[in-house]
Amino acid sequence: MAEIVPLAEAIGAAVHDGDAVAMEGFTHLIPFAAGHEVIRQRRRDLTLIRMTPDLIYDQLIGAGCARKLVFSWGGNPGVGSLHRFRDAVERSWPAPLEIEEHSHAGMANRYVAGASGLPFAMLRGYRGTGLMEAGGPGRDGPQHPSIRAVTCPFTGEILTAVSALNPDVAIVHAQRADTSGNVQLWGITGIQKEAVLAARRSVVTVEEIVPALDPRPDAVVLPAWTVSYVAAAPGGSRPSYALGYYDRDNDAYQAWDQISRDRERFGQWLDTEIFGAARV
Amino acid sequence: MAEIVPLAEAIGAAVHDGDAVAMEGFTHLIPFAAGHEVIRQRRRDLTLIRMTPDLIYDQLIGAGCARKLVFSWGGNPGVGSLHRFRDAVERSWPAPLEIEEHSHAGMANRYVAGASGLPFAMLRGYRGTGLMEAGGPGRDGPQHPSIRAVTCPFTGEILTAVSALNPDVAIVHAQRADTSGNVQLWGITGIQKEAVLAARRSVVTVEEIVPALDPRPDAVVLPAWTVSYVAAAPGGSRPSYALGYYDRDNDAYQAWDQISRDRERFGQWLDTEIFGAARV
Amino acid sequence: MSEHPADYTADEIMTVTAARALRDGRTCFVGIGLPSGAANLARATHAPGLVLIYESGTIGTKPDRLPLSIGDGILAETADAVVSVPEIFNYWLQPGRIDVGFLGAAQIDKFGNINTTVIGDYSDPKTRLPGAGGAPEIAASCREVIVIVRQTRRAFVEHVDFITSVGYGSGPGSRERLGLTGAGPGKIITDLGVLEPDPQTCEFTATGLYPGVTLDQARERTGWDLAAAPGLVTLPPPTATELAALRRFTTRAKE
Amino acid sequence: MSEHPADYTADEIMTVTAARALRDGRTCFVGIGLPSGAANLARATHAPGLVLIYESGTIGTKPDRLPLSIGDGILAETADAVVSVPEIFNYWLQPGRIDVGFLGAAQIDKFGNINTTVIGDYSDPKTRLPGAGGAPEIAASCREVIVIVRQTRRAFVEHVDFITSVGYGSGPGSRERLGLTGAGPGKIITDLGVLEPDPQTCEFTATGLYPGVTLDQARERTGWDLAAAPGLVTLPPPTATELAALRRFTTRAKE
Repeated sequence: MAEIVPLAEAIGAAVHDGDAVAMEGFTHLIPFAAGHEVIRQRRRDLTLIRMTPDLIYDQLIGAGCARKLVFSWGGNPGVGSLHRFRDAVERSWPAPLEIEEHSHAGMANRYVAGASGLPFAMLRGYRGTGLMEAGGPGRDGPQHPSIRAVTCPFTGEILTAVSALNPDVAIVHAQRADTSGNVQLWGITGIQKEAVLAARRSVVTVEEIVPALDPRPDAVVLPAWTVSYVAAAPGGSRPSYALGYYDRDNDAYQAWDQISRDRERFGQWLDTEIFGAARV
Repeated sequence: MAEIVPLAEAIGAAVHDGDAVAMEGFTHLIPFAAGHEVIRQRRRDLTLIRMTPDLIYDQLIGAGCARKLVFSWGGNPGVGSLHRFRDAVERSWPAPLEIEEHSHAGMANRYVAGASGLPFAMLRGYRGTGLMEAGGPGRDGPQHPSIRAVTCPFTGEILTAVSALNPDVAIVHAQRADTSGNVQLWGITGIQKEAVLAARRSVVTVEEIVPALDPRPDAVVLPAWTVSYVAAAPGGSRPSYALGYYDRDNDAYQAWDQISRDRERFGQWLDTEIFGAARV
Repeated sequence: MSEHPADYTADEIMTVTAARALRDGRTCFVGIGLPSGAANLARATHAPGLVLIYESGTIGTKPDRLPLSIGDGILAETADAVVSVPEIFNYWLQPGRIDVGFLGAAQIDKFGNINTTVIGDYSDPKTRLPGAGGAPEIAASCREVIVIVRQTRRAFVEHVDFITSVGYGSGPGSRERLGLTGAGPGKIITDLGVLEPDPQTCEFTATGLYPGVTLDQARERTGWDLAAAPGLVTLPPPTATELAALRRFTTRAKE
Repeated sequence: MSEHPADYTADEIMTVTAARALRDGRTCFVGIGLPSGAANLARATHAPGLVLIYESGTIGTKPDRLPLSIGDGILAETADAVVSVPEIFNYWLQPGRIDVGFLGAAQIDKFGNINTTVIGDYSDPKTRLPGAGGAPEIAASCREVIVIVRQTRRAFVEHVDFITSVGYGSGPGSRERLGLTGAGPGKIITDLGVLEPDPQTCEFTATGLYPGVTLDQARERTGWDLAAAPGLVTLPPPTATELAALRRFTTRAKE
């Protein structure tokens, strides 16, 4: 049953060193405030799971929180590269970053399997791609840890199996919760429901806590008994957006390209914006 | 792209003798008007697919339209037996009825596989039950045609596979369509989206055709390009219900118990209510 | 203490006894009929935070009258969330999120295996019953299962004609071998009392009888050699409060 | 006839050429950047009934300005339907419902195989690119694929460093052997013209060049031995109407 607590307390209770953490939100409702709190609490050795790492994981990787990244598209949408992610993969800075790489369809289905209590999901995907092997073409790498073939017992067709994702903790941002801890999000709802249902624990930050949730079109509701912690964090997905509350700050996405290109400049950003900022 | 046509024309074009037909609607929005039109057009040798056969398939079976029934729960909800269904299974009247039987979870996943372009779906289900074999316990029947075991390629766990359902035609009832043929239904939306997306052709009857669809909570929208025919059929799900339009006619469900018990009385009902009624 | 009115029906004492088995704050997968009555009664009395889930996809529903089908409009209109039928089975039931599942039965055996499919031979049945519905996966995946069924020799049989929903299979270890994640049936609630599985043998034994019911009567109406559990108790009859709440629901359902 | 203004950018003629490849009433799975510009331009000009689908789950979306990400609010607010990310891939893309998929590329080979993962060795990359996203399944399952990419020797290579999305694999028969249901890439649209696969060999050949572009220039910027298709044509430049419509979109996007 959801406990409504301050963000720092929620992160402190839910996220431990070494955890597998999924912060989701597909372009919309990215849980930046929660991610920053994880950096602020100096969590280490995390396995970071996310379809689109985006700026939020660029920041966590650059801050040295991550040991491993599980993902399907690691760019700055509409801008270009994630420089901290590239620096980690290409030059092991600030630490080597293990990667486990999928397509969107594969990652989405891994969460579906996790939410469904199944050990794997099945899809038409990956066949003929370098993703089938961990090491890419021309290299005798080990088999990809989470992709296998599976044969249809009716038709004999060969399909692709991906193993379930069951993170230790899922962190998402939503527009609202009610005072009982029932959570409501709407607009592009992405993979958040599956991430929360697949995870052992969950933290949901919200724009506001309201007495009661009114039904809305295209809304996903997570009942309070499926959520561990709810924390109010108004503006908590900036520079991403919260439909009905504020728009995406495209300038901030552009500006990140410069901030993140340079290790020193990134360090200053960390000091000022994360460690210098008051705790929520 | 959806054509908006009269119901008789939609059924005439979409439903042929020998077709596999799925009429869905989980308690809510059962497409009775369309089912009655299928009886009126005297379709034969249909494979009727439906999670909960309900009165609608009791009527089609009694009228001699069906060769086979694929289902998961064949009762009159809250009342008792489906007598025409029982008469067909127990006494082959008006004709023998082949049955292929599942659980709800299995049927739902068979539609999901069909809608997803996969040959099968996988679930934790059926294990230890008589449903695993076609013929039940203590009988050397053939293997169930649409249930198999599948092994997880990651954990070695044995799970249950069910084959995909891809009906020739799906028939559902919805609250509204717009003049372009986009369909909107809300409330308990059951398995209708999956049935339509899994089928080769589809007929959607609606309470009304409106100039534009306004977004609504808990709504499912089927874009016009996923539907073959849309037909206006106000009251088309009576004695089931259409949320926002009319309530379930529980008395009619009770009354059906008496009408359907007796072959002759059922025949009178057919003559009066179906063949005697004006074509829509 | 409330007084215990003498005139209550068998349905009423079964429903009240089932309601008492539901603890507040639990999640409960509800079928129609007596289970729905019991779950709604519990929510109206001692368990206001009980979360009711119906296989029609309605989660956390709070009807003020008893629905007549599992898909009545009132269930959608008062729900915390309404989801599709595949989602209710795949995301909500299958992973073992639901504490208690309620089932009925046409036949039940001493290991709590349930038949709702056929009486007689499957391919040439004496009586064709409705079939499985959501029951097999409720029986497999809910953390605990409660069965509500009237106790008769026809229903309480040595061997069911067809296993629609697995209880303890052929005894200890069966559920584990089959990979069923829930604990299995914890109680059979009948019009005579309550049966619970023996912790060693998984055989259902009488653990409670309603006032005025004897063990011999219960044995008479059971197709296996029914044992009395150590500490067999007389179960308390419905209180006036419980009966009033239950009757408010049933009256409203008929309006 | 509209006049053909001489001053248009490479992006503009690529976008216009791509838009012209989209027929009215088709369904189109759109990525961000040039594909999104082309699809929206087509809808604003000759194909008002084009159905735009983005991997964020927005189906039949009708933005009046170009979105900057595939998940902008405008896409949800103007959509016929918004669905979850698993649903968009499983129910909509995978079964082959979508007519046209648009992809970009960092590298592409003569069989239309695409790399957006790494330059250099996978485990010790020279340049780490964003990765797969939705591309592998778009390439596998859309009825047809259109690739938009600037033509350079660095991008148009004999062998890609990593196959992120399969075109024709190692040539005729590869897609069938892999069980890929869509027909594969039908066009590569570049800043020099259009390449299409030879029906026999599946190798991409030049089928059209923009005004003023020569086959030698195209060969110069291609890492394989680029053949001219029989009937190689000069492609018409953008019309004033097309440019005006496109510029209206791009201006609004910056507001």
